[in-house]
Amino acid sequence: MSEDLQHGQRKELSAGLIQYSVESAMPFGPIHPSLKEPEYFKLILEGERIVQVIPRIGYVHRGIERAAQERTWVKNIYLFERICGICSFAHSLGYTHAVEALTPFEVPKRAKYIRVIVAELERIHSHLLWLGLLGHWAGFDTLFMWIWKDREHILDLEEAITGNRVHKSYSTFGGVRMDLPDGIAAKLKTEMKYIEKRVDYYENLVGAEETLTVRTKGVGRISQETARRLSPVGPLLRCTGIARDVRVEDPYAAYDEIAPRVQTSNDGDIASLLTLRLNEIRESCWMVSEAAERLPTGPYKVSIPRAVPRGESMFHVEAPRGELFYFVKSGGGSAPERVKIRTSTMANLLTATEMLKGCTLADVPVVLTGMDPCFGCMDRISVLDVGQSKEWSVRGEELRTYGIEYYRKRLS
Amino acid sequence: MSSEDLAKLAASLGGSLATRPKSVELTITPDKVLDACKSIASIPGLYHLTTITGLDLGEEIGLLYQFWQGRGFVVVRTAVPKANPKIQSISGTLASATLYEAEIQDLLGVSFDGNPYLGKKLLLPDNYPAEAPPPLRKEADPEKIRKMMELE
Amino acid sequence: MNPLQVVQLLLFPGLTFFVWLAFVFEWLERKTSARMQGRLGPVVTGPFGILQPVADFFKLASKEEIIPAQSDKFVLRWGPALYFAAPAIGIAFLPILGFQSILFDPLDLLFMLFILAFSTLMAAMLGYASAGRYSTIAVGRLVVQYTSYEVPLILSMVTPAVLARSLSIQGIAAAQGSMWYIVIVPVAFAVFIIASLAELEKPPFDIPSAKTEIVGGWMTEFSGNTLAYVKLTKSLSYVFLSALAVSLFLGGPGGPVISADQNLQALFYTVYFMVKLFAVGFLIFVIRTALARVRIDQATRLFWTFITPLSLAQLAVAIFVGFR
Amino acid sequence: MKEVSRRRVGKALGEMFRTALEKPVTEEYPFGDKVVTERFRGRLDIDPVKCTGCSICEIVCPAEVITMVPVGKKLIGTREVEIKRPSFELFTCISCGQCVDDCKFGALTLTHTFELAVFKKESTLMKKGLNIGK
Repeated sequence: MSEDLQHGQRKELSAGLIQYSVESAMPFGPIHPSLKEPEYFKLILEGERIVQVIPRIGYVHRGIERAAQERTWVKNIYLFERICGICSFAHSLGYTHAVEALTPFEVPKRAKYIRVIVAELERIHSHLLWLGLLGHWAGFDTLFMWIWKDREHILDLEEAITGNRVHKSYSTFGGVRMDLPDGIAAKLKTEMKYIEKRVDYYENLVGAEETLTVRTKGVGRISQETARRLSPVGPLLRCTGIARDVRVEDPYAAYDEIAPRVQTSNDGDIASLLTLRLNEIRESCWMVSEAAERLPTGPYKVSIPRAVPRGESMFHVEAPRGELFYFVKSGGGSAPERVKIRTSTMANLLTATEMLKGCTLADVPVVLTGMDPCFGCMDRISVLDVGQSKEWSVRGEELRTYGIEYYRKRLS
Repeated sequence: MSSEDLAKLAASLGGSLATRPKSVELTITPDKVLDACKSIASIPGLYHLTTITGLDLGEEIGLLYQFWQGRGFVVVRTAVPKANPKIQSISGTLASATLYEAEIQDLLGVSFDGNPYLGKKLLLPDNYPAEAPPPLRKEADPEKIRKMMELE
Repeated sequence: MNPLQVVQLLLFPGLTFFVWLAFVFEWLERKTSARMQGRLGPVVTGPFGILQPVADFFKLASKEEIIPAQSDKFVLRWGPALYFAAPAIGIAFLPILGFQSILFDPLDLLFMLFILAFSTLMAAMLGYASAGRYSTIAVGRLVVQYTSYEVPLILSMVTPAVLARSLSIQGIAAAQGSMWYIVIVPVAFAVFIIASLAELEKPPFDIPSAKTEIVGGWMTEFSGNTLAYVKLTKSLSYVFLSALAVSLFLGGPGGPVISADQNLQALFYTVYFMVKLFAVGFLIFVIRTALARVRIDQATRLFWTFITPLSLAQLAVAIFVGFR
Repeated sequence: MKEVSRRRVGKALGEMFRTALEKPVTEEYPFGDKVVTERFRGRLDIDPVKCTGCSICEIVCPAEVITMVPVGKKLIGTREVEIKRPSFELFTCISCGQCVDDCKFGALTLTHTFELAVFKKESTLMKKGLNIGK
């Protein structure tokens, strides 16, 4: 985008994107140790200060929306949950709800509670993962190790309930595939108490440890006005003080009975994101133990015929990173006619580039992680550039091999 | 946004209004889209452009501007002919639309005048053959495109 | 130089002993920082994984060396040897076996300052020579960080010299018989530790080699032999600086004299020295595990506005105490 | 180190020493035993006796791992009917368990084995289901 920029020429563009060219444009990515997934930001620097950031995405693009049109409704569940390694249950939840909205069936109450439990467990594990990574990028590896040690408790719980730590394949049309194992409610409560105790410790550690607060206070600040203009979603929006949460505004599953108290903090920098996510973990811990407490009895699944009636439906869920939107158009056949997925990172990307402006190079990883990007989420439509693009991503590794294997077999 | 204002807006722009269980749909012609989105965005309550969905409807490319209004969805539906898929970009007033439009530009070939990414690629790889149809269109056949890009 | 001195220089309290100590320190650092983070640390190679650093060194040395095209070949081939030589020569001036170090010179403290400056200079040269985009930025940061910690480092090294009224390390170590200088000038010791953290590029001052922003820092383009020797030198200077701290502030090999006979007492002196050395080493990597990395501008502000005046004040106190 | 420079530096010290004394969390796999929960979804396995060759699993599998292979003929009344049994290309299997859920005859199960590395790619082709008890 900036190839044809002349030196020092400054052009005002819409949406506050100013094209500005200076002698040193520093490529940051697409493969860089601080990025777990290949995204490419061209940073236009003056010395170490960043003046303009131009994102270029699409490196882990697997053409999922095109692929979805060639699969049956049930097979798509396993395809969509592999869009993102961390918010995989949010994707399968969004998709199953969108399709259930087209059918006249009502999901049993017990299934709704179980879905809330697993969704909140995933939010805790995603926020803990993010918190550890932030410590790592700020050079504080001890915090990273500790937090990921505690995160193991949540992953073990998820494995006990759904059979898999990350790709849960647990939600299906009409409810969940397996009932909760017996005796899980007690285990859930004890683990949640343990996590709450740890979160209290991290809060005063992270809030006070000078070498960390110095890296996060006032760094990557976004004002409420920019947030309104660029409309990010999830924690990135709530950290500027605007209280919006899909679970409260448009309750799905059992969120109408177990409603979360929406957390906000108000100075929009990485430090406020930190405290916001810590409070959200506490909130999720409360919700999981509450749901385990008030778990109703009854069936955990109702069977729904394979073919989905004709029609269009829109559904959005609160993924760990914000509002995740699913649009499903069914022509009455055995496969969807069109599925549009707008992930939270797609909505947050513009705000992230805004946060980066004015920071120094050393802040880039901290700010980038502050946005908690999940580029696997965002890149899911395009043509078959699987062979050509040099994806290198730890988290997406399994998705990558799955993608390549699928395309090689599918097209050979 | 109460349904009367929407009805008034639909009438003023010569579009039709359809209410659905959780959303209100306003179908209008492409040239009125900018005004419709501007008036929806100017509502005091917090508007939020969730996304813009592109649909391949055979001869036309359908565009759904989906807004979330804190209680329900408000959808502005329009369609541009496949022959010359051109429409006015709304990223001037709604900055968040920039990336959504750029995505549809890449994948369905609709060009949004005034979008910073017009002519530039957001998602497609650099060596995507220019003569091949945009990937999400029905006539784009993955097999053919693969050969054109000489993959493996 | 009689043959005994040559043997001492190359074998026991000299080069081989310190290189072995460098490997042990690296292992100790990895093992305890792992334990403090709830991890296991190296386990497989040798008992408790003690041979892991050695294994790493030989693995790296056997790897193919890629020399970047536009890099300065001459500096990249000979640079690591010089970079390794700096701490290697320094350790010869430290009294270990007794209060008599292998090489002696009445002004060897000044030579130590030269060695510290020389090793940073070599690091900068190697970084520039490898001509990588990330390493040039890293070298810029390295030099900025060096200018900020050099003054407090020198001041904190001069304070014990003022107290002992001698500029030779051996003399300073000997003068601490009655009271270690860490008790008289504790702030100087603290400043020396912080400055050596910055010299060794250990967190919180590992900005030049910050792996998260600028890949490998000034070491990004190294591979194979060069990287093996550069890593070894970093652990060696870690041992060298801890040994320097022991000699200047903890009375070197000083300790209760037990036996009259010469060699046995030399053995005791070495044991005292080793105990203090491991104590200082342990202290440094406890700090390294406990702190996050600060930004370069914050580091310089910390050094100039806080640590330098502190070490100046400490020097004034030392002069006053010294001449009373 | 004396609390020299900053008042709240080194907040993590207490916790560090406490963790140092606790047992590290690293599981010593492959030396120690690897604890896997009861519902862990490992490699797919088939019980040839129960399988009736109804090919539901082939239709349902999201990764298209299963292909039905003709194994012989059977006489039903006068018509000769071909019998088919599933063969599994486990290299691309994602262990989702959809086939296990949809198999009415309970022939398919997900075991707890997760060591799936092989030397030859062909060895991931599971033909166990083909030898129907004659």
